[in-house]
Amino acid sequence: MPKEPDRVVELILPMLPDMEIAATRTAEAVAEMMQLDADKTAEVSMALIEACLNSFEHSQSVDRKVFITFRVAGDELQIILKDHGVGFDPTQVEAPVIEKKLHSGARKRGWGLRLMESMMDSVKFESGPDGTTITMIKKK
Amino acid sequence: MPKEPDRVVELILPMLPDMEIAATRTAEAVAEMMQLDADKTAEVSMALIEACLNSFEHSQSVDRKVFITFRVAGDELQIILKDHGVGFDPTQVEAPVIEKKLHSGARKRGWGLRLMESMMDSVKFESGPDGTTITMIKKK
Amino acid sequence: MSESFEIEVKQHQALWIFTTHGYINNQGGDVIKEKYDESYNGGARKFLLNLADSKIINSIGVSILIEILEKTIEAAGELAFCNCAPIVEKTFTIMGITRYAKIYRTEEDAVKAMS
Amino acid sequence: MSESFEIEVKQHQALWIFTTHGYINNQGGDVIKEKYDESYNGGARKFLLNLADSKIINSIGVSILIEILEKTIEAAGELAFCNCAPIVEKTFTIMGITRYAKIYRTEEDAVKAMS
Ligand SMILES: Nc1ncnc2c1ncn2[C@@H]1O[C@H](COP(=O)(O)OP(=O)(O)O)[C@@H](O)[C@H]1O
Ligand SMILES: Nc1ncnc2c1ncn2[C@@H]1O[C@H](COP(=O)(O)OP(=O)(O)O)[C@@H](O)[C@H]1O
Repeated sequence: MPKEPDRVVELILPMLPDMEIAATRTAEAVAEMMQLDADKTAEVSMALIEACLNSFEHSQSVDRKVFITFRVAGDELQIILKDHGVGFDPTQVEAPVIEKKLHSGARKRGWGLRLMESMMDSVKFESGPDGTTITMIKKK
Repeated sequence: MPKEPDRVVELILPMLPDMEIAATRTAEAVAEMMQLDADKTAEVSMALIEACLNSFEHSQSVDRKVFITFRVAGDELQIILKDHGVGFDPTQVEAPVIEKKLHSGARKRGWGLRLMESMMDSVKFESGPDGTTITMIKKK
Repeated sequence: MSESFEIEVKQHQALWIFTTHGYINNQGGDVIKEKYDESYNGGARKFLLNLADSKIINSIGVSILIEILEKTIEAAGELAFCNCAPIVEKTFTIMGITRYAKIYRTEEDAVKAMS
Repeated sequence: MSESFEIEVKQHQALWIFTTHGYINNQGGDVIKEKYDESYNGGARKFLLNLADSKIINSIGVSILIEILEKTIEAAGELAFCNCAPIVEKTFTIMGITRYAKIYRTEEDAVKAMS
């Protein structure tokens, strides 16, 4: 019997409506494999939805795909999400504040990065002209 | 806005307990994308479970991975499942018959290929020393 | 997913209650906004959203909820939520929405407090 | 998935009713076999499996059901299923199990017919 494989699941999704939900379905299956509790699983799904939507909406990637790797290592779930888009500078993104958003004329959007960071234990962005890679970690 | 991507989802799973369920989760998301009805979606999931289990159990693949491609083309869902295992000759597999199975001492197993063929509109095996590729089609 | 988003509207005295079903994304948010606008234009100023059956949301959908929250606050009205899944409540808390909209555990609690 | 398989056993006169919860794979099948053997060894010969909450099965799990079906037939007993999801009923039909085990729509129908 060959040795046990690494607990790694890879998923490549087309940038199409609702495909972020496909990402959460896979995340849920991986979360069950590591027996992550329901609340933390929902937090992972929320972060993943936001990361996918950002790639779908903003990346301008020509191949129109997101590449997601789920890796279970000990008590940690690591998710790496890549797009081959135009990239962005996360330090230039203004932090959202509800008081400002609640003024008429203000753009209500701009919560994705904040939500990802709040839902996960760590989120790291690497972004440049070849695209964006987000590495997110959730601890059990 | 770049052109719409092909409706193709790719999934790579480790050969680990219950990972066949991760495959069905992704299948369900793709089935929803093409609005496949619930009965047909369940049939696709059943065929996929059997195909995964065969690779897990019989392939002896050293990389311990299955590679699944889901492709929606018009009214068809095409699923290609590959392992890098030892392969087998499907024409040499005996067709299962319940009357024989119900005799004491008889091996009760041996239903996977039959179920896959019954659940899908078409199933094609390509198998050799580099592994097995199964191409399954379900029509809407 | 492709299962469409649905919303039921009912009225309890001056309180308008919207019960949502499904993913609150841009489409789901638009449906809520449309129903909200209808009742707002009819004079409604007190709103309750029962989110029991909306366990998945995204930030685009929630940004539409911020629009209706703003409109309600500007009209000196009141908007609240009930039956939120933990992830939904957590999202509203992170965003600061809970400073401007109450979250009730049950619809009954909300109706009692808001009537 | 990792949520464990569960089974409840109850008795209605000479009929033993097993209600399963979860995926009927090799582990699920083994649990059913164990409970079956216990009641068989206690003299039971009439069995009903209520599969309402087992909407996912695989051929390894079902092959264990064939084992208990064989044992029941050899003892001139009776084994039936009820509340099967369409996919489960379809699987049993493809395999020919339905020629040796009846499928009832509801537990009530089964109990009435088997008592
Ligand atoms: N994958 C990505 N590719 C390119 N730009 C991105 C990406 N993700 C985020 N951005 C940029 O960061 C900004 C902030 O993202 P976010 O906080 O999710 O809010 P929103 O998407 O609502 O604007 C986006 O408006 C976009 O300019
Ligand atoms: N992916 C595979 N790699 C190698 N052998 C396979 C594979 N799939 C099926 N087989 C062979 O075909 C046989 C029949 O498979 P199946 O009908 O699913 O029944 P079972 O798995 O219960 O034996 C297996 O016993 C195995 O020898």
